[in-house]
Amino acid sequence: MTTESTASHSHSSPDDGEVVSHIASTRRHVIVLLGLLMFTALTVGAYNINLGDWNLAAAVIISTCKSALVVWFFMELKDDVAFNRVIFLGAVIFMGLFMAYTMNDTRYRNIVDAYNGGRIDPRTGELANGTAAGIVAQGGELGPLPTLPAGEADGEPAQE
Amino acid sequence: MSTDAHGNSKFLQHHYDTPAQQFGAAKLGMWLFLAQELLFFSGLFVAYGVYRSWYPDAWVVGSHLLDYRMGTANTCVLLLSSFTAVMAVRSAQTGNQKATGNFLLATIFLAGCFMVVKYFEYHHKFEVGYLPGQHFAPHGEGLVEIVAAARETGVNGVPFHLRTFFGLYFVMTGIHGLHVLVGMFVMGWMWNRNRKGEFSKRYSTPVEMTALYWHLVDIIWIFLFPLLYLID
Amino acid sequence: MNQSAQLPPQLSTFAPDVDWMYLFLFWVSVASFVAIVGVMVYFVFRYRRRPGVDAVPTGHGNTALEIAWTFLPLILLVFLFHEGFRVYVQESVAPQNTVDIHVRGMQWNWEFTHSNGVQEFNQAKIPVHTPVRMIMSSSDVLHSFYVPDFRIKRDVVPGMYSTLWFEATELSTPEHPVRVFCAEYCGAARGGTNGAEPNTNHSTMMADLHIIPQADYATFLREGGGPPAECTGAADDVSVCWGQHIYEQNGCRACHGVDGATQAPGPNWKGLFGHDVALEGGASVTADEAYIRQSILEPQAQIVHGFGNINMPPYHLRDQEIDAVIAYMRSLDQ
Amino acid sequence: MTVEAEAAIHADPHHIPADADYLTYERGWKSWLTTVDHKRIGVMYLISILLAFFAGGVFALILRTELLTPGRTIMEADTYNEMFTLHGAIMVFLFIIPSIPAAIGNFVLPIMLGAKDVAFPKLNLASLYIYWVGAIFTLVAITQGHIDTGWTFYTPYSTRADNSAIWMTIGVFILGFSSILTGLNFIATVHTMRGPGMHWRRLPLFIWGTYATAVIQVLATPVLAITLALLAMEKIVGVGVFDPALGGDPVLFQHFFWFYSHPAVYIMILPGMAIVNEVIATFSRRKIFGYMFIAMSSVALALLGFLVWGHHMFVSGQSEYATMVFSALTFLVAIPSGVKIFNWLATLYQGSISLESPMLYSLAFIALFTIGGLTGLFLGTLSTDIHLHDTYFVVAHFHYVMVGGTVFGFLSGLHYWWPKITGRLYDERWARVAFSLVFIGFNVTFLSQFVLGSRGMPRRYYSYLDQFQPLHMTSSGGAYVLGVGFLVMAVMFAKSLKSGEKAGRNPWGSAGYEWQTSPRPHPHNFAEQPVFTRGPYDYHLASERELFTGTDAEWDTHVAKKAEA
Repeated sequence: MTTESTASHSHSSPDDGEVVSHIASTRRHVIVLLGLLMFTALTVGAYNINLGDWNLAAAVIISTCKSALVVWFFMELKDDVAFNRVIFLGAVIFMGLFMAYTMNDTRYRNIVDAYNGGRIDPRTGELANGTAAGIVAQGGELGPLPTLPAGEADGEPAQE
Repeated sequence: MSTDAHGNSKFLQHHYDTPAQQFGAAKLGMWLFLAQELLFFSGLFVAYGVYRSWYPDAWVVGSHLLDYRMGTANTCVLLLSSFTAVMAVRSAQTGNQKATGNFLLATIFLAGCFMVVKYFEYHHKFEVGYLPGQHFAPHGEGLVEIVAAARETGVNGVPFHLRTFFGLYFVMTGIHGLHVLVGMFVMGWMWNRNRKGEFSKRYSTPVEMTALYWHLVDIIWIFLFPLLYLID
Repeated sequence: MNQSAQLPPQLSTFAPDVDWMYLFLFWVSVASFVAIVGVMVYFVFRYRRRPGVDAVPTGHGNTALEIAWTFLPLILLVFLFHEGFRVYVQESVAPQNTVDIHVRGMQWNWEFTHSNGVQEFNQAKIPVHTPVRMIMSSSDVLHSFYVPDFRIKRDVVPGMYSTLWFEATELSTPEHPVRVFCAEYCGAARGGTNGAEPNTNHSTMMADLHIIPQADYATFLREGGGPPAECTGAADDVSVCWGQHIYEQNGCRACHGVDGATQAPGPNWKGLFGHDVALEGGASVTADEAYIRQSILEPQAQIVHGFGNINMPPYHLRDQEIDAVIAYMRSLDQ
Repeated sequence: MTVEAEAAIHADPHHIPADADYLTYERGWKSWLTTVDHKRIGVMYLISILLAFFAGGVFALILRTELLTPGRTIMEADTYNEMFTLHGAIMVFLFIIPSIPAAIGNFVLPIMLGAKDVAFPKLNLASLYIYWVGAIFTLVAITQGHIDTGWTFYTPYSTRADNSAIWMTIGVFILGFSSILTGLNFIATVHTMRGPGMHWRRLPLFIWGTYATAVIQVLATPVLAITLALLAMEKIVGVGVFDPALGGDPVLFQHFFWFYSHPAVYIMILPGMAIVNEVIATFSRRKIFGYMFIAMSSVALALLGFLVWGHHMFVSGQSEYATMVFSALTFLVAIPSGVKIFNWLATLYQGSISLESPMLYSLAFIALFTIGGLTGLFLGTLSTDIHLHDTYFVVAHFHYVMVGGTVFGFLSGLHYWWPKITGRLYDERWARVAFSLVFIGFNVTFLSQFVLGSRGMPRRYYSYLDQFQPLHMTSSGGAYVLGVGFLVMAVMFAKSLKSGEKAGRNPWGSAGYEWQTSPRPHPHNFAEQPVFTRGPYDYHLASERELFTGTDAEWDTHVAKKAEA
C-alpha cells in the first residue's frame, strides 16, 4: 500500500454529499404550505361528506400526498442523494410489509375452521374462555347504551 | 484538507477529510434515524389497523368522541410549524442569523400551541373518564357524549373496545406528543447555538438535521389526524 | 414408513405421513452433511500448507456454478414446502362429522368437556378410529395442546378458540394412556411447592387420553359419567370417594390442603365446611353448601380473607359432582 | 444529527506521533470513559459482553444441573423458570446481539475501511453507555425477582401483575437503542468513510456482513422497542393491546415480537458468517470464491429475514393463510445460506490451508451451521414443525445456529484479531485444547437434545418423564465439558495478556487491510492515510513486506539477510 497526501481524495467516495445545500426559494416553501393546508381542508371536507367504504382510502391517500409534499420539498429529498431516498422508501415498504403480513393473519383467522381463531362459538354463541370479563358480562361487543337523566338526553341532536 | 485556509476546521471533526463528507454522513445518519422512527411508529399503526378491522363500531364511536375541530386546528398549527422550520433552515443556509433565531422561536411557539391544544383535549377525556384500557370508565358528560356519538353513527350500544380505541389513542398521540416535546427542546438548543453564532453559510448542518426530525414529527401527525379523528 | 427410534409411537392417522417427512429430511440432512463436511475435510487435508506449494489464486469465479447452487436446491425446497403443506392442510381441515370435545387450558390443568356435558380433568376418553376435534381455549395464559404420539400440537389461547383434530389408530391400556403435554410455557406456582408434583407448573401440566372402543364411547355419551368404578359401598361412601377422586383429578390438591395446616396457595379444606369464614373486605359468611357451590362455579364472588390475590379459575362441575366434593369436605372433619 | 453536531466545534486533531498505539496513547480510566476512539469502545464492549457471556453461561450450567434428574435436583420450579429466562435474555440481548458488531465490528470495521473512526464517534460512545444502562436495568430485574416470562415475554403471562417483567422490558428497550445506534453508525460509516481506493467491490466481506446486519438493526429493532413500550404500558396503565383480559389479542404480540426477533436471528448469524469469510481467506491464502455472491447473499439474508417471522407461529393460532405464506418464504432463506457454504468450500479448493485456532473455529462453524441449517428444514416444513415446535428439537436447532454459528464465529474472530487488539500472541497449543473441549462439549450437549425433541420432550420443562433421563444426563455432561473448555480458554487469554509474546503487525500473514497497521493500531488507525490499490484478499498482489508475519525488527533482519545473499 502506498500513501499520498490526503487532500487528493476528498471526493473519492461516491456518496459524498454537497456541502452547499440547494437553497430553495421562500416562494416554493409558501406554495408547499398552501398545498398542505388545502389538502387538510380536503380531508376534513371528505369527512363531512360520507364516502362509505372509501373514507379510509380517501384519508390515507390524502395523507400520503401531504407527507409526500413534506418529504419531497420540506425535507428536500428532491435534491438529496439517491441512497437517502432508498432509506426512506425502504422504511415505508417495511412498514407496509409489517402491516400486510400481520393482517393476512388477523383478517382470515376463522375461515378454514369456523372455530379456529374465532372468538365466539359459532353454534352456541358462547365466548371463548379467557375473554375479557367486561365482554362476558355484557354478552358481546356491544353493551347497552346508558340511560341518561331525562334533562341531559334531550339536548342531543337525536334525529338521524 | 483537515486544516484548510477557509476556516473549515472550526467545525470539521478530526476523522473527516472534507466538510462534504461530514455533511453527507450527518444527513445519511439522520435519514437512518428517521427510518428507525418510522418503524417505531409502525407498530402502533399495525395495532391500529388490526383492531380497527376487528372492531369497526368501537372505532367509529371513538372517533366521534374526539373533537375533530381541535384536531384540524392542531394539524394546521403543525403544518405551519413545518413551514417555519424549513424557513429557519433557509435562513441559516443564507447566513441570516437573526431570521434563523426568529423562525426557530416561531417553530417552538407553534409546537407549544400544539401541546396546549393537546392538553385541553387530554384534560377533557380524563374528566369524563375516557381513559385507556382497564381504566376506561366514562361518567357524567362522557356518557352523554357516547350516547350522542352512538346515535350519530348508528351503533346500537356501547362498544366494549372503545377502551382499546382510547388506549391506542393515548399511546399514539402520547408518543407523538413526546416527540414534539423533544423537538421543542432540541430547537431551543439550536436557538441558543444560533444566538452564539455557531452557524453560518458554510455550516448549518445541526439546524437542517433538527428540521428533518421536525418534519417527520409532522408527517406522523398527518397520518394520525384522519386515522383517529375522521372516521365515519 | 416404519416406526423409527427417533420418534414416539405412531398412534394417529397423521403420524405415518409426518414420520415419512421427518425421516426423508433426516436422510437428506445426513447425506448433505456428510457431503459438505466430507469435502471440507478432504480439501483441508489435500491442500494443507506445505513448503514450496502456494495457493492457486482464485480466478474470477464461476457464474454457472454459482447459479447452479443457487437454483438447484430450490427443487428440494419446493418439494418440502409442498409435502409439508399438504399434510398441514389435512391437519387443519377437520372432516364434517367429528366428535367434538371442548378443552379448557388453565394453569396447570386440562379440562375436557364431552358433548354430553360430562367433564373430565387431566384425562379424557377418546373413541378409537374416529375423527375427534378438540375445540380449545384457555382461561388464563397461553398453553399448547401437544400429543407427541399423534404428532399434533396447537396453542390454546385465552379469548380465542383454536382447534385441532386427529384420529387415533390404536386402543390404549390404562397403564399406558396417550400423553398430552403443555408445549407453551405457562409458568409455575410460586414458593415451596415441589415442582415435580402433578399440576403445579408448566412441566407437570399433562393429561392422559384413554383411547376406548367406539361402542364404549357411545355408551359413555349416552349414560354420562358417574363415580369411578373403584368407589363402592354405601351411597355416602361412594360420594366421599367420588369427591376425593375429583379433588385429586381436578387439580384442587395443587392449591387446597386437606390436613388442616397448609394455607397456601388456597384455603385448607379441613375444618372449613359449616364454619364461619372471614371474607376479603371484612364481611363473613358460613361455609355452607351454597357458599361452596358458588366458590367452585364463581371463585371470585366471595373471596376468603387473605387470598385476594389468588386467581382461582371457575370449575364447571355438575351438581352431583359438587355434592360429592361437599361430601368429601365433610368427611375430612369426621 | 445533533450528537455529532455538538462535536462540530472541534479544534484540529492534536498531532499524534506515528509510533503511538491506541491502548497506551492516553492513560487512566477517565481517558477510557470519555474516549471516542472506536477501538477503545470496541474493547470496552468486548469486556462487557464477555461478562454477560459468563453470567449467561453460569445460568446455563445451573439449568443443566437441575435437569440431571426428572424431579427436583437443586431448585424449585419457579426458580428454574427464572433461571432459563435470565439465561435466554442475557445471552440474546446482552451477549449475542452486541457481540460481533459492537465489540469486534467496532474495533476492525473502520480500520478495514481505512477510516480514522466511525462516522459518529460520540454516538458510538453513547451506544456503549446506553448498553450499560440497559444492563443495569436487567440487573435490577434480577434483584426484583420473578422475572420468569422466558426471553420472549409472551403475553398474557408477562402482563400478569406478579413478575418483574417491567424492569426487564425497560432494560431490553434501552439495549435496543444501543443496537439501533450502532447499526446506524456503521451504515453511515461504510457509506461515507471509505478510504481512498476502497470502492464497494473491494470491501472486505466482514464489512458486507456487518453492513447487512446494520440494516436489520435499524429497521427491525425499533419494532421491538414499540412492542416492549406497549407491553410496559400494558403493565403500568393497562392499555390492553395484547392482554385478552382487557380485550387485546395475545397472538398479535407474537407478530410484533417476531417481526423483530426473527430478523434478530440474522443480526446474530450474519456477523458470524462475516468473520468466517475473513478467516477462511487468510488461512487458505486465497481470495474468497464468489466474492460478489457472498456479499449479496448477506444482503439477501438481511432482507429475507423480514419475510419469514411467522414460522415461529405455525401453531400459535394464526390464520392458515399466514402460515402457508410464511412457510413458503421460509425455505427461501436456505438459498443464500447454502450459497455461502458452497463458496467457502470452493475457497478451500487449491488453497494453502493451515489449521491455527481461528481456522479451526471457522471450519467448525461451517460444520455446525450446516447442522443448524439442515435442521431448520425440519422446522420450516409444516408437517414436521407441528410435531417439533416448542420441543428440545427447536432448542437444539437454534443453539446450533446461535452457538455453533455465532459463538464459534465470534471465537474465531476473537482468536484471529486478538494479536491486533492486544498486541500479543496466545499459546496456540492451549487454544487447541480449549477448542477441542468446546467443540466436543457443544456437540454432546445439543445432539442429544435433537433426539429428546423428536421423541416429544417439550422445552422449558422443569421436570420430565423418566424415559428422557439418559439423554438429559448426556446433555448436562456435555455442558460441563463445554464449561471447562471456556475456562481453559479464559486462562489461556489471561496468560496471553500477562505474558504473551509480542505480536508482529501481521502474525497470520493475511492480505487483509487491518493487518497492515502497527500491531496495536495507531489512535487514528494508520499513522498515514493508506491508499488501497488492491482487494483485501489479493494475495498475489500483496508485497512480501505486507504478508510478513514477524515483528518489524525481524523484518529488518530479514531484509538485511536477503541483501547479503
